[in-house]
Amino acid sequence: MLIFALVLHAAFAVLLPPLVRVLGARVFFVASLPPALAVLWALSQAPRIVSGRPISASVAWVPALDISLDFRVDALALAMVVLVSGIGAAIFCYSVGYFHADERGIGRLASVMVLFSGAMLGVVTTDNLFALYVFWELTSVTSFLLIGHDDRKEQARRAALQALVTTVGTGLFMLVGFILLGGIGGTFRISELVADPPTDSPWLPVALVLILVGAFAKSAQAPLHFWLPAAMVAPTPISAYLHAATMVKGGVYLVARLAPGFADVDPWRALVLTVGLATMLVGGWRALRQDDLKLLLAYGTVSQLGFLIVLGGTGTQVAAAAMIGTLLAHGFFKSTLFLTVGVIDHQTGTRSIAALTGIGRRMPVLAGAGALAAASMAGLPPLIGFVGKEAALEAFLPGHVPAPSPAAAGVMLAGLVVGSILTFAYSARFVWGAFADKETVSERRFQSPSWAFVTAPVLLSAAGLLLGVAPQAADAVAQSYAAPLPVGDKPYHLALWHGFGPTLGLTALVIAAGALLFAARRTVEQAQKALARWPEAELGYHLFVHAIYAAALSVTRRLQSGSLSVYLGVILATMLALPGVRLVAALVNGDLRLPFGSEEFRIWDSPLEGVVAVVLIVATIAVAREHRRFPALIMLGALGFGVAGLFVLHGAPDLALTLILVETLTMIILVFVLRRLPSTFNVRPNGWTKRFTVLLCSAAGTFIAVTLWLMTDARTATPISGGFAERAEEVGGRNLVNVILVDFRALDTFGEIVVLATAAVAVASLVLLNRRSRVMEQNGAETPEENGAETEDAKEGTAGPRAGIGTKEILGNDLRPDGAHQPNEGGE
Amino acid sequence: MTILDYAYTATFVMLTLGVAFTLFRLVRGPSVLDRIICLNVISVLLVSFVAIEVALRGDVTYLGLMVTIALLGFVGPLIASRFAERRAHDRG
Amino acid sequence: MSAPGFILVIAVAVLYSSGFYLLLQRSLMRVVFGITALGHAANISLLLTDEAITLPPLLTGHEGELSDPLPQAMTLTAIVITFGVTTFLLALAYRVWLGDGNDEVPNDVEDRRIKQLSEPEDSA
Amino acid sequence: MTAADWVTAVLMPVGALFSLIGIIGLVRFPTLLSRLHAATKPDTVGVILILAGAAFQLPDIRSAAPLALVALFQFVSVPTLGQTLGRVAYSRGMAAPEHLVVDELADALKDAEGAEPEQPETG
Amino acid sequence: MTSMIVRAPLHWLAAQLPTVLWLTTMWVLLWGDLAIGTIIAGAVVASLCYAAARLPVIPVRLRFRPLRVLRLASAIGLDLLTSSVRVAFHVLWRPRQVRGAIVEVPMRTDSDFLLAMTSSALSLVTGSVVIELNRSEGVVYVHGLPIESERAVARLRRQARTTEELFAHAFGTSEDIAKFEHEAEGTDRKEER
Amino acid sequence: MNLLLVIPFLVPLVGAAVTLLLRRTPRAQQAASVLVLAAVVVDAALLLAKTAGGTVATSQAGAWEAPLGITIVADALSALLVLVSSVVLLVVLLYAIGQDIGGLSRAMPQVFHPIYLVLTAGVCLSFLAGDLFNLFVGFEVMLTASYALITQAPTRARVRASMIYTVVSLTSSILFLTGVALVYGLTGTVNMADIAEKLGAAPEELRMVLALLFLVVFGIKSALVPMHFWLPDSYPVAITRISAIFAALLTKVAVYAIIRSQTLLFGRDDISAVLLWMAIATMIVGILGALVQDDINRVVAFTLVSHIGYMIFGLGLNTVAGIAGVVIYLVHHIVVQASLFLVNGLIRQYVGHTSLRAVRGLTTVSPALALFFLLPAMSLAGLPPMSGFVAKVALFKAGIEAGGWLVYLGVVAGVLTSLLTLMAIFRIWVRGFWGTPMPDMVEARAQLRSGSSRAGLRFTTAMTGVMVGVGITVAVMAGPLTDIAFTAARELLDPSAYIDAVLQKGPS
Ligand code: NA
Ligand code: NA
Repeated sequence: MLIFALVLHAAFAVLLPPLVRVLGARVFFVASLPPALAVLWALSQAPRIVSGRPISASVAWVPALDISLDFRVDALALAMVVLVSGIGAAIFCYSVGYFHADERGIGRLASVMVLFSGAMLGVVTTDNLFALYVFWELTSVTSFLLIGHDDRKEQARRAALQALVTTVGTGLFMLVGFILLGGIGGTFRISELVADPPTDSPWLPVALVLILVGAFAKSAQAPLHFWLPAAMVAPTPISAYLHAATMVKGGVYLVARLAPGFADVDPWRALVLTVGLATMLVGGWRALRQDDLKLLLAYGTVSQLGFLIVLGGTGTQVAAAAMIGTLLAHGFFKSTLFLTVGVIDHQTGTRSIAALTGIGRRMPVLAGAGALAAASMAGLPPLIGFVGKEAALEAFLPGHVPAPSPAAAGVMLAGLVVGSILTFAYSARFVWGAFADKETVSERRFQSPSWAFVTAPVLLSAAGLLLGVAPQAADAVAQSYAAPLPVGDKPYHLALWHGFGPTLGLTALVIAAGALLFAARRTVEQAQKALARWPEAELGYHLFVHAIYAAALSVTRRLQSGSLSVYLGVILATMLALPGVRLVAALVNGDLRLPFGSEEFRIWDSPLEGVVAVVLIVATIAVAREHRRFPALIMLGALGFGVAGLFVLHGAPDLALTLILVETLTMIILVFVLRRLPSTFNVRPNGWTKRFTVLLCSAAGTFIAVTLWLMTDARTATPISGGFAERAEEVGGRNLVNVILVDFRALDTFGEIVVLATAAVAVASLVLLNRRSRVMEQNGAETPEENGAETEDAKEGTAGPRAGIGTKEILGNDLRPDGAHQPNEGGE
Repeated sequence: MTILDYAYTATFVMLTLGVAFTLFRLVRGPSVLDRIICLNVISVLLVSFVAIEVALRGDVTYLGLMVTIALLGFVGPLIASRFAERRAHDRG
Repeated sequence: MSAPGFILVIAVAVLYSSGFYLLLQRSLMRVVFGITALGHAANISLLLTDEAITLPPLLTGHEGELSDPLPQAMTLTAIVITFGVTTFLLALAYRVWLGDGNDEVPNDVEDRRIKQLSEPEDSA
Repeated sequence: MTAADWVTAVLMPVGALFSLIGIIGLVRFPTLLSRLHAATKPDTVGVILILAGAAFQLPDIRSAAPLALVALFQFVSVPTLGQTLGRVAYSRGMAAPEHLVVDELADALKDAEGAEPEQPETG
Repeated sequence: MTSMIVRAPLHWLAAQLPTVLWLTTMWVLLWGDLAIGTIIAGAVVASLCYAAARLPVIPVRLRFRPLRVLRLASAIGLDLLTSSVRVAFHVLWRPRQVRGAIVEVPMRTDSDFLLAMTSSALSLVTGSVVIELNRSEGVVYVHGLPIESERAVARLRRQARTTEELFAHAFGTSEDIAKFEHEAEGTDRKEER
Repeated sequence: MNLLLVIPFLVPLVGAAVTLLLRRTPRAQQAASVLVLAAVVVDAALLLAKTAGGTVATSQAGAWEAPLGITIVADALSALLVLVSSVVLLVVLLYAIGQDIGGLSRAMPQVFHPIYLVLTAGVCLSFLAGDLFNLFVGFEVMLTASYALITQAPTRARVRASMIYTVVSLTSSILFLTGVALVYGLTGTVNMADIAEKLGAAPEELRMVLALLFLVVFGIKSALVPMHFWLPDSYPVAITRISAIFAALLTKVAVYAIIRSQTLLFGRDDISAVLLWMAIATMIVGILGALVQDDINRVVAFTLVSHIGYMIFGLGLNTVAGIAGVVIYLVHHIVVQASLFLVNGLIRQYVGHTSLRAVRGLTTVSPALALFFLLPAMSLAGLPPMSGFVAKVALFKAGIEAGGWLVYLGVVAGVLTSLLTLMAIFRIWVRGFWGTPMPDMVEARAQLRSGSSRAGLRFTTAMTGVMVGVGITVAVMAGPLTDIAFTAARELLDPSAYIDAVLQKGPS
């Protein structure tokens, strides 16, 4: 069923775009079906899951690499499914009202959103590290596409890429961490790893840190949080769904998923608690000064995510329960708030606190829902937010918990209280900013939203209330999830009322201080402005990207010279550096010995060899030194005769014969080409470059010759050709070379003929056929598609690729002030 | 060593000297025409060398080769000289 | 006894060196010369894997040691292949001449453009 | 030493000597045209003598046929090449008048130029 | 030239057929076997060489007189030998002072074939190289070496004409000879005068 | 004679002759080409079915037993590569036919078809050669065809590019031939199995020199840093069908040759460190190059260089898992490079060129185009669930299993490269596919829609889709693919079965 739900998401993603023509924006109703189905199914299975019998399913994909789509829905997964699919379904319905029917790319949007929904469902239900990564990165990519939905805005493109690079980049760390973890754990099933963590491996901390980096970035933990506020350029339903309710919870989920097994492994807890707390405080502080409601919520989300990371990563029962409560709470209230802002924005055209007034009066239902959600965020009873926060404070009460040291717990508790105060303050600020009547602001004209548009926020905020009033449902999930964790003094349950105790006192403190902070909002704002602005985290990203591009440019412009001779020189140098150095080293070490002085050493086997060698040497050097084409050609001919002589000498008349034939043909062709070219080569001046070239080439040539000498000297086995003589008798041939060519190695000969024929066709098409097209051109029979090189050559850089669409027009003058050439101009 | 062997050696030595002188002219030039002549001479020398080989071995294997060298050994220089002629023409 | 005489080792070294040197020149014609020289060098290398003074590999009943026919067969194939490819290169030189009026291998245009950049085009 | 051996022993060194002297001429003669003479004529004689010498070492007369063919080629190639090279050398002004007793071609060309502005047809 | 091949290969081939055939025969002769492959390869090579060398088109129209040919051959052989010796002598003896001459030799035959043969032979013998052949006027310009005096010039001219005569008698058709002898009379008379 | 083994190169060669004869009847010519390639695909599938389990199929050409005659060998690796290559060749051929139908290309079909089939034969022969010299011949057949192809529709830029390409390839060929001479000098044989046996007796140092020399020889063709410079200067300039095939196959043939030579012939891990260093350099230098390019084709070409580094990295691990990773990566990369170059070709068709400075808003111009770019782009960046992800995981996993500081450095380089690939390839997306399309582009698109080339355009787009579909199929079939890859890797690391099969030592 789960797999069916996933497949259904994918299928709908394909189906939706064509449906847009028929349904318009109502296509989102259709889109809500798969998540709705998923959440209904999950809820129907809830009793069984909560009772400790998770649902499993599996699809093999790449078993040899342990990549397999294993699914396992336990309590934590159940909570996440409810969030992901439940909120998803609601937001899809909301989108029907939010998007206009003529919105650009609405089909694509719906499709990608459903894909995201499916991917997120996969993230939270899979039990295989690789499968988790698969779905994880699918959410990154879909998020990228959704942030960049309004791709004509520079800001949107930039934010999308930034989010993608950050999350996928850190995701790579996570992937390596996964591979390490699975490698040392001997399995890639998460449940097995958590149940039996490979704690004795020295690599475990490394793996965990890598994984946490990925999780932190996904959940926008400081200092990697910068991408999330920037991502708010996306349409509000997307912000609400991905960047508040679900995707950003991925990191939290992963931390919570692994905490039961790994929370006690250093440096897990230290890392999670520090980063989480810092994020909570930074986010809360920044939220206090935002004017854009959406940004206010975004920073609030950052803060809340820090809070959740702290809770999920601590690895105690109480913290775990608190995490479940807060997770659900945040999902519901934050999506509500975003949707509320969406409605306000949609109707009034602004999200600026400074421009809004009277909204509460004009849209009371919406305001009610928003206020309720904000209350939950602020941690007021009887909402689920309150339940969660109570549990969170309880989790760090000194002495109550076994895991963090008492001192650390004290610090954490203080931090959480401060964070909660900030949260209360910005929650209040939100309600005031969105709904209050402000005298200084003039009221705007706008229409009331349709009921369908408001339904989703109302329902979602109601869910928060419902869960708060009846926390048993959440508690059941929490207990089921927390069961394997170390127990404190006494079992803890999510509930509205735990009696008078330190936590209630702290809550009171939070409310009081928060209210004070809200009341003093002017002062706070001024204080924030007055404080020296600390470096924005985003700056780090920009520096990173700039460094990459700068490095890329400086490396590439130095290496990629564009000069063929340099390329070939480097190739020769590489040959010297690899086998060359190896050979020299072996010679120096005495592992190899040149045949000097051995019995094998001979100047020549026949004085004739000396004659031939001298011819070869003199002719070759002459060719190389000659800078006039024609004399060089003659020397080359002499060289050919020299080689032929060597062939004769070495008992290879057939070779000599063929060579002379080929040489003659080459000379004929050369002459034909040569007669068109200038009589001398452009010779580079003598200088260190030339000297270096000579040195390099001599070294390369010497290397090969010496290697040949050594190889032939070291031959151990007799050549296989002994067999040919006997076999040749069978075939009836007397010339062994011929027999080999036409019989033993006929395939080579065949290949040789193919090469020759192909070269002939190539030459013909290069020389003859194009000549014809030149004639055509002269006759004025010019069609842009068929004409050959000549017209195009003339127009290089501006040549129109086809059908009258000139590159010039496309590129425009301003884009190419220098008239730079297109390397591949001319299309096909 | 028989007289014949001495004859071969003498022939060989003289031809080798010939090769040396030809190479000298080939490299020195000065004109391309000199080089073309040298190219032809080299091919003729090659024929001569092969002829010694044939005589030494009393073997008919190389005869075909000799004909080829004689034929093609002059085609190359001929083409080159035709080309030189054309060049001269173009310039003049 | 299959290692060649020293003078031929030197000849091979010179052939390869000069071939490489020609290859590194800008004129395509010299590159062709280089390829030809290198082709000779490689063919000689193949042939030098066998004893020097031997009879042609013919089953004529003559006394004496026959040459190893396999390197010869391979050389023969290689000669023809090198010829075909060289011819193509010459045709290419002809084309270059048609376009540029010379036979030089110019530097890549796009590389040149990038070389002249002082700042990366996309630095966020 | 058979009679054939004796013939070979005489012909070959003599041929080689011709060749060598011709080649020395190639080095020593001052003008291109004279070098052309030196390189072609004695060389031809030399190679033919050598070929003849080789022919006497062959098992039968039939197998000497290709040697005759080689000689024939030599007869064809030397004039053809000589003529072309001579013409080129002359037209390039490499005939070196100081080494010529008379140059009737130059006279003819001068006459032709004077009479009608048309060059004698070449080839 | 190539363009000609491309434009009308068949026509071109037909025109050159005899020469190509001759070259092919040579090829087959040198390979020593009459296999189809050899013949085809020979034809290809011959055509290529022919095309490349741009040999003149020779309309073959001749006779063959064995005795005369023999005489011609021996005469040429002897000439070749003596001229070689002379050149060889000068190679060794003060080569820097050797002088030559370019001599105009009016030819009497109007057969292109005989003209070509003669000029070829002239290049071989008598220390001469034909450097210019004016076919329309039937004049060849011969470079002779060594030439010290006007007398040597005359000798060279005479020798050239003798060679022409030998060729005409060996290979010329009867008309050729007839025409030749007719013209020869005239020239002789001229010389006598 | 095992017919299955010779069909992949014989049938295309026959096809080449036939298509040359049919050059005046385009339809028949196209049909013949398609038929030939389809036959090769079917044959390759059968061959793979036969060898996937670890059987080594051999065929002695001309029935001469192994060291004397030429042996054609297919093990799992060869068969797999023949199959993937032929599929890619077929799809690209169809794309090309679509272009020709629509008059969208200046290529000369009458020459293109025969030479394309020769290229096919060369590629297949290279994969199947069991003889070093025959491998050389296979390479030459392939390369000569590639020289002919890269000059199709020869603009000045293309002639310039083909000069670089041809000369570099020739250099590599000459060195290859030299290598053959050296090997024969040392061992007196050219049969690869035989060489493998006889090299065992050779001095260690000489073996190493040979191994390194062959690394250089094939390294040139597979564009290993620092021998890669020629590739980005030449491939992107060719017409689409050609650059697609070159990028997809030719470098991979060279990588195959590196794998085969370094495992079967020279073996053992002495050379691992060199391979790993080269792999690291290749990955980083290649991808840095990709980041600064302006032309989409050049970006993709630089990523090609970079990702060859991944394959060499896997080979450098010298473990079964590592080499299996290489095999998976090979298959993945063949398909994905072909897809990307075809998409670039579509872009060129739609809007006339592929310069990022002048292409905007392609998603608006053609959503299908955008989808066809996005999927292989994801795959190239190693994003799941595409094949690139599986390949990357296989390599990283093998690396982490193998251990050692250099290997870890390689993994780090791999991770960095992966990220930079993402940046490079999504830079194309953000700059070229997003944004407001330029008016000319919209106009061009509209003209195409109404123009006569419409059918051809649709067909090429569809074929690009098919290629993307092949990529997805690779991802879906990653399970069986990986199994084959592991079989191949085991065979490569323990070549005794290969040697026995070729030299007919035992029951094969
Ligand atoms: Na030998
Ligand atoms: Na390549």
